[in-house]
Amino acid sequence: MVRQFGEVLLAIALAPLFVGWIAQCRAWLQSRTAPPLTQPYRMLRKLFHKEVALAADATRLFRITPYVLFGSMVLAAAIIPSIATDLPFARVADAIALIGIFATARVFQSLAAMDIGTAFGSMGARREMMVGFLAEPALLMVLFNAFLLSGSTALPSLVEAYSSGPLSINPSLTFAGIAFVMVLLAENARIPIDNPSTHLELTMIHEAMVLEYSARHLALIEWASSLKLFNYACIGFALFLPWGIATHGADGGWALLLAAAALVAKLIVSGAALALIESLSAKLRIFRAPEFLAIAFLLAVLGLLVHLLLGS
Amino acid sequence: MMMHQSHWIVELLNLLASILLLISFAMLSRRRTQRLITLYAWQGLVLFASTCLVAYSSGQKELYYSAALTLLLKVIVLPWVLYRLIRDLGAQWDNELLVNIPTTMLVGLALVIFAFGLAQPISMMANTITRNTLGIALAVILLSFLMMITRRKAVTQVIGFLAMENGLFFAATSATYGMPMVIELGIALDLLVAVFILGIFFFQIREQFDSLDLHHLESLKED
Amino acid sequence: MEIFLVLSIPLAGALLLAFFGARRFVAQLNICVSFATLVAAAWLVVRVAHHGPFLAGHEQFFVDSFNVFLVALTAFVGFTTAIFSRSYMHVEQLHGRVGPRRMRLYHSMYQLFMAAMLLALLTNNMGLLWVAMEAATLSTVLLVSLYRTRASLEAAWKYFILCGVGIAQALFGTILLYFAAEQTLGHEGMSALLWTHLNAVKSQLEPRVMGLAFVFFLVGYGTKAGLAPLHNWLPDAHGESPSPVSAVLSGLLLNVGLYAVIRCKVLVVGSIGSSLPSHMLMGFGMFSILLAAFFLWRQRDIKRLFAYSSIEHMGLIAFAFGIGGPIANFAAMLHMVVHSLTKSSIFFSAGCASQNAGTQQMEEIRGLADTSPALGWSLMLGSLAILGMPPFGVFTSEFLMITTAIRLHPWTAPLLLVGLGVAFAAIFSRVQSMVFGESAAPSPSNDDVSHKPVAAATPAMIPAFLHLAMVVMLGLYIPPVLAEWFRAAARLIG
Amino acid sequence: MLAHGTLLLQAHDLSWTLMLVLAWMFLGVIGLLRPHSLRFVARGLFPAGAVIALGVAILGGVALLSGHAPQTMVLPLGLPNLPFHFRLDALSGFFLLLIGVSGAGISTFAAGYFRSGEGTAPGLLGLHYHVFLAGMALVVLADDAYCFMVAWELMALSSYFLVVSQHHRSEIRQAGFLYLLMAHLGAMCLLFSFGILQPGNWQLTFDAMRATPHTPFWATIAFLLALLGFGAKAGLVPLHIWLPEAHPAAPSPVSAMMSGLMLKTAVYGMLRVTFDLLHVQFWQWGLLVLVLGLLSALFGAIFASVKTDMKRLLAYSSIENIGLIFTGIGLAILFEAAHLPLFAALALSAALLHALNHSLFKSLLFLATGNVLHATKRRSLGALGGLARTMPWVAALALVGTLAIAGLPPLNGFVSEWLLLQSFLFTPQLSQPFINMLVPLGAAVLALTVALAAYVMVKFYGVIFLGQPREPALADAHDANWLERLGLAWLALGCILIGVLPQIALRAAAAVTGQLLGSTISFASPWGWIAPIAPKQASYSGLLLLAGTICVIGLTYILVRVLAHGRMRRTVPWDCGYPWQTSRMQDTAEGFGHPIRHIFRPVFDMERELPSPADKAPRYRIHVEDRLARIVYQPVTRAVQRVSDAIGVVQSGRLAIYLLFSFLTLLGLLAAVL
Repeated sequence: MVRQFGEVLLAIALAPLFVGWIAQCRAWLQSRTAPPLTQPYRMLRKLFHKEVALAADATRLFRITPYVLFGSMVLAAAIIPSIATDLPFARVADAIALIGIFATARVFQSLAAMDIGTAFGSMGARREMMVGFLAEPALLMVLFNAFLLSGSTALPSLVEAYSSGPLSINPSLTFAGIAFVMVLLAENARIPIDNPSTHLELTMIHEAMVLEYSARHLALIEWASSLKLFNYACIGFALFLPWGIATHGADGGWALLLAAAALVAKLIVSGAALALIESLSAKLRIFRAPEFLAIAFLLAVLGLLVHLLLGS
Repeated sequence: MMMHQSHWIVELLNLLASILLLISFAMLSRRRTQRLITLYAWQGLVLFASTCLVAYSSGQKELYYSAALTLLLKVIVLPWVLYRLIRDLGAQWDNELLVNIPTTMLVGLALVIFAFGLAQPISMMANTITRNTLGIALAVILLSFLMMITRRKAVTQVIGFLAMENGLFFAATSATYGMPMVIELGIALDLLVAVFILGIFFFQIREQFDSLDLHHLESLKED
Repeated sequence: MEIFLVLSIPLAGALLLAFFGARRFVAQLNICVSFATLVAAAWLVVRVAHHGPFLAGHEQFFVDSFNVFLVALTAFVGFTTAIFSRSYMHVEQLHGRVGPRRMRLYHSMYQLFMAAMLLALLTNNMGLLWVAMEAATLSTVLLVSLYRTRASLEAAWKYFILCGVGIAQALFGTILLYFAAEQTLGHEGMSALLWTHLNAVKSQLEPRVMGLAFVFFLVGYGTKAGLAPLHNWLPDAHGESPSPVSAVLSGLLLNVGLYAVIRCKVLVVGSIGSSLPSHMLMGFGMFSILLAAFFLWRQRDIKRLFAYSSIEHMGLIAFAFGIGGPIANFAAMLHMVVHSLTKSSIFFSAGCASQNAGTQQMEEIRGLADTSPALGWSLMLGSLAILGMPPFGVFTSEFLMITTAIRLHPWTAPLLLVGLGVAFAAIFSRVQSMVFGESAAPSPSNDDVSHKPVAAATPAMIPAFLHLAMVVMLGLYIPPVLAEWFRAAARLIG
Repeated sequence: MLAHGTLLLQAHDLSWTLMLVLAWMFLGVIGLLRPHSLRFVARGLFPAGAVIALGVAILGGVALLSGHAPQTMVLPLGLPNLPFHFRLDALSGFFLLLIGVSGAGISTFAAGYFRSGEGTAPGLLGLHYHVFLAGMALVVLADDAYCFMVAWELMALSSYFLVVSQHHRSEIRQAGFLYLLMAHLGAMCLLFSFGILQPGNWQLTFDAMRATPHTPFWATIAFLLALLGFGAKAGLVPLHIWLPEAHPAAPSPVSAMMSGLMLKTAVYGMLRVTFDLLHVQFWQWGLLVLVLGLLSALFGAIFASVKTDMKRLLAYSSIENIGLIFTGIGLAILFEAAHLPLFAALALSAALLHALNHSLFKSLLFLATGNVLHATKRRSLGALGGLARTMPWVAALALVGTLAIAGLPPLNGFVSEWLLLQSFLFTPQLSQPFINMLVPLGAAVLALTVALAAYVMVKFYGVIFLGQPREPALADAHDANWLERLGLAWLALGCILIGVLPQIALRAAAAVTGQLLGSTISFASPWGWIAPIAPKQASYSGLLLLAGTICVIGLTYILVRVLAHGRMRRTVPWDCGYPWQTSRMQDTAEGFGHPIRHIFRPVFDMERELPSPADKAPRYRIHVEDRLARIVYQPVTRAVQRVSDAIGVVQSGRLAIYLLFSFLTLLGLLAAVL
């Protein structure tokens, strides 16, 4: 239980920091003066103190959505074994169910975006759903790879299977890893699919959806999206770099500290890597997105076939 | 038991049969309706003769009755009725055929061969003295069928129909010394009624279409 | 005794109606005669049900499980059709399409036709069978041409010539049969043509002759039964004759023709032993089904439509008889019954519909469900029944036929599927657009009718619904005695 | 036979069920007493029908969970040698449950739904409606081919009359005709199939078929024919052509019954023939069914996402869901053929559960569209919008259905799709290597379909209920009346209940898999875990998920309110600096279709007219048809037309020709016997 709550709180706390770190790396890479690491926290604080300006005919759905988003992301964080595998809540949903939770969040966000009935809200919702239904199969294929290797879709068992086994670079996993990164970029509204820092209406997806939100609602949504990124990162760690996560049995206090340290290290590295990718690639036209995700899907399937052929 | 004395009878019967066949071919080739009726009457006469011959040779008494019936109906009554009809309807002429005469003849020839081939094995097992004529009877039937197909006027089709009936009658006498009397009577009655109805028909058709040409009777079709 | 009643009542009725044909009560008289026939037939049925098959009149007549239900059916449909024709022909008279003298002809010929069919069914003598069939033809020729219009005359003429020629072939078949019989039964007068005697010795009959005879029988009586390609008279005759006549033609006459064919088939199969006759029947049946199906697709005239459907169903029955065996024969006989009930009821409603609309063109018949619901629903239900929809009895027989066919002759399955499917599409699309949809605006062709009196649909439809009710009954429950007859007949036919 | 003896001893459940079915028919018939009185029929008979439906559901449930031996019964009806056989076993019990549960909701709704002056008289409508219900129940109960076919066609016929209840519109007549035609052709295929399965000589009971062994060839033929027949009823691609026409044409409760219940009878028949009547399964069958199912699923999803008529959209989504169910069946056959009964049970339970779920949420959504239709008289999504404000009840209940059909946890749609994916994961256990290669792709297609379904449903719900009303007339739309609300709420409750406590439904499914495959998945655990194979491999608990979500959300809400504040003011939405926005500038259904049309272009036949820039009142119209129907069906009709044109010459009207026919026939036959 303690482990469980610790992990959740850690996730909630670290998520904005992770985003901030990525922003900082990007700034460095683009040789700008970086905002301080704590910038996201300040923004959240500011938003929480503002007064909500709610569109005249917003329905309940519109007001519930931020909480649903935040809640589902926290739940996901509770399920993903980021520092320890022996989580009581992790059994509630395996990786596939995790995708379901993300999908719920997406659907709610899109519905809320359509609620007010502005031109951009509904456009953003449509684009978000499109990216979603293209990204999901690819993600599932990635999970298939993992399943073939470990014989389980429950993330803790996955992690244990890997970390117990001998350290080996598996060809299928490399394919799957690249595919996963592409999906991650698409799902979290990063370049090349979407640009989190733009407000140019014709290109934006995520921003178009949250256009009507303000103050605490917006804060929750922002926090939720950073949590989403964090969660994806943790899924990636669990699938591809599970080392350091305190496995069942071997999870005393030291092991947890070690795991936390490992997590932070991984986050730092992966954040830098993400920033690198983002600054090296350019934003795609919205109708290039399908091709981008199709490539991700193909890579995952290739990994699958490689595994079945090599019969590793 | 009658073989020793029936030799010439068989000769004669075969002769009559071949005359019958000849008449059918003649009918097939004739154009004028009046001629057709005359030929039909002749056919009836030949039929009467052959029936009497069979009756005499086989000693079947009731065959005489059916012979008399034949004489009455097919030689006297029907031809007379038909004459009257075509005279009243002014339909003596029938100079259009669907198929030209030589072809018809050739087809007829083929039919005759077919009929003989068909009847050959059967007539072998017959125990009548007239068995060889079964093939001819069949040929007569098929020929009159052919005639019905190739003619365009209602009257000629009817004559073909009657000729076919002659063929049937001949078959009956030649194969089996004639059907039982009741059946004969029934057949004759039906024939009479048929011709009666035909008469009614002709007049109705005439008053509707003021012609007996069959191409008026081609409006009920699919297209 | 009963047999003579069954035969003599309609005959006497024919004479009676021929004399008093012009009176006012003539239609009622017609109904009474038909009813008396029905009663006599019922008596006959009861006796057979109790004492089993029997011969009568110096063995000239006989009743067995194969013809008894057809006799009952013929008498029944004759009776209901008489009821229907009362109101229908009444309206025709009011429309001035037929005068009293024609009505006299109509009624006496109607009874004569009944007598002829009953004789054909009941006689034991193949020669008399032929005579009766010919008589049935002659009597119906005048019924078909009752309206004396060009079309009806043409139809009657074609009917007369085609069936006359066909029947002539049947006569030759009879002669050959007699010829073959003489070889075994000897020349003692009539008995050589008695079906029962022939059936007793059929195995000794000369196969070659019997084979030939069957061909002539098939062509001859098959023409009456409307098997393609001998069917060409049928749509014209059904289309142009008064609706009651169409009803009895396709409901009864076709059955009788097929009955004759099957009687001969029994003898021939027994004699030659080969399955050639069965295959001929199957071939004719399948060909009729397919041809009729594709003809149905192109129909515009309501009565011709259902005439072709009759061809299709005769094909089905012939096909089933061809398959043979206890189940298929059972199915075929059941189909004879349900088809004649359903089809006659359809012709009742179709007749009323075209009478009210003043035309037989289906485009001009619209929205019957709104204008006269009884008519519309009887037409709709009748069509669904004839298309083989449960719970109507037609489905029952088709169910047995199809399940048996694919077991014994799988290659027929696709053909059946095509035939029945196309027929369904063709008939149902037409019927649906006639029954449902907006009711037609009075078009120039039928506004002159609109002020003319039309039959009050409901009383005229009572026979139709009666038939449909019986068909539903047969679909859900077959009375044991009927089933027993079917089984016995199936054994007889083999 | 045996059934006679046991009739009184153990068959009381079955006889009760049959009595309830009879009561349905009786209700329909007494509706004819006062055919034009809406109050009598709607307020009187339909609620009674709902109660009967509940009874049927209960009896079905009893038959499922009281796992004693199948009950059989024989009624002295039907054919002399083949009386009506009935049988109530786990399989039929499951589908009785399905019919009963959804039927109860639909009947309750229908009691409030029907208005007078809509097409057929209420009494007649009630007759067809209840005969339809009874027919479906009888299909499930029938135990011999004849009884089955009678019930099957009764079902088709009554539903046809319901479809054409507004028969004055010609397109509805067209739809009805197409529907009945396809139903009839399918039924004939079934007849052929039964004809093959029977041992012959009146032995047409299912028992006899079970007892008969078949050669692989004939077994395959029978299976394919059954697949054709049931596929035509279920709307499997490419036999789906009638479905998107017929379902929208019917009144909404009827659409709900057809989509929610009738399609499931096809699933039932498929299972009955494949797993009960046929002994052997071949993996090729499984592959075929799997491929067809995936095709239908993807096809339905794609078309649902481009359709702009709300009922048509739902009809296509029915094709999609049927595709999912058949996918499950296909997997089950594959596993069964490979002798992996446990995995087969998993796939089959997924299929069964999805059948149940679909019957719930699809009925719910169709009924909701009925409300929208009555309230606005509009069916095109382009004319709707913002109804959540005027019809809060319908909007709230429809949201449940929307989330459920989109396959989102913790609702029921997710559970079955999750199970389906799980069963896909085990295909590597199969022996055929190339299936191992193929099936993951199938899983991907499945995932794509599910995601597309979410897309479709966001479009459906968002365009109808959210945003601004696209037409001023929508402002005075009225909400559902209490009966309608009750019906909707009942179905929504079902969606939630199965989603949160799936093991209830899974226990029912387990009884079926136990009967058909002799093996069941493990699901029993107090906290509502489902771990079909082993907890270490995969597990899911809707209950805990819901609890967790509620806790977290509640906690967050409280914290936000405590730490921050609740201040809020209402303003006009931000217009992006463009003050002239109208409600017509919202994204439309066509707009939602656009990316799909862009991605899946080859599937469609599109014609669109783009407005000219100078146009004062520009209108953008696009018409999308499925290419498949054209490719498959047009040649057939054209061929029939051509043949029937060609054979006209046979009836040339010339007597000579006719005589020639009979002459040639005569000669031909003579030559044959010569």
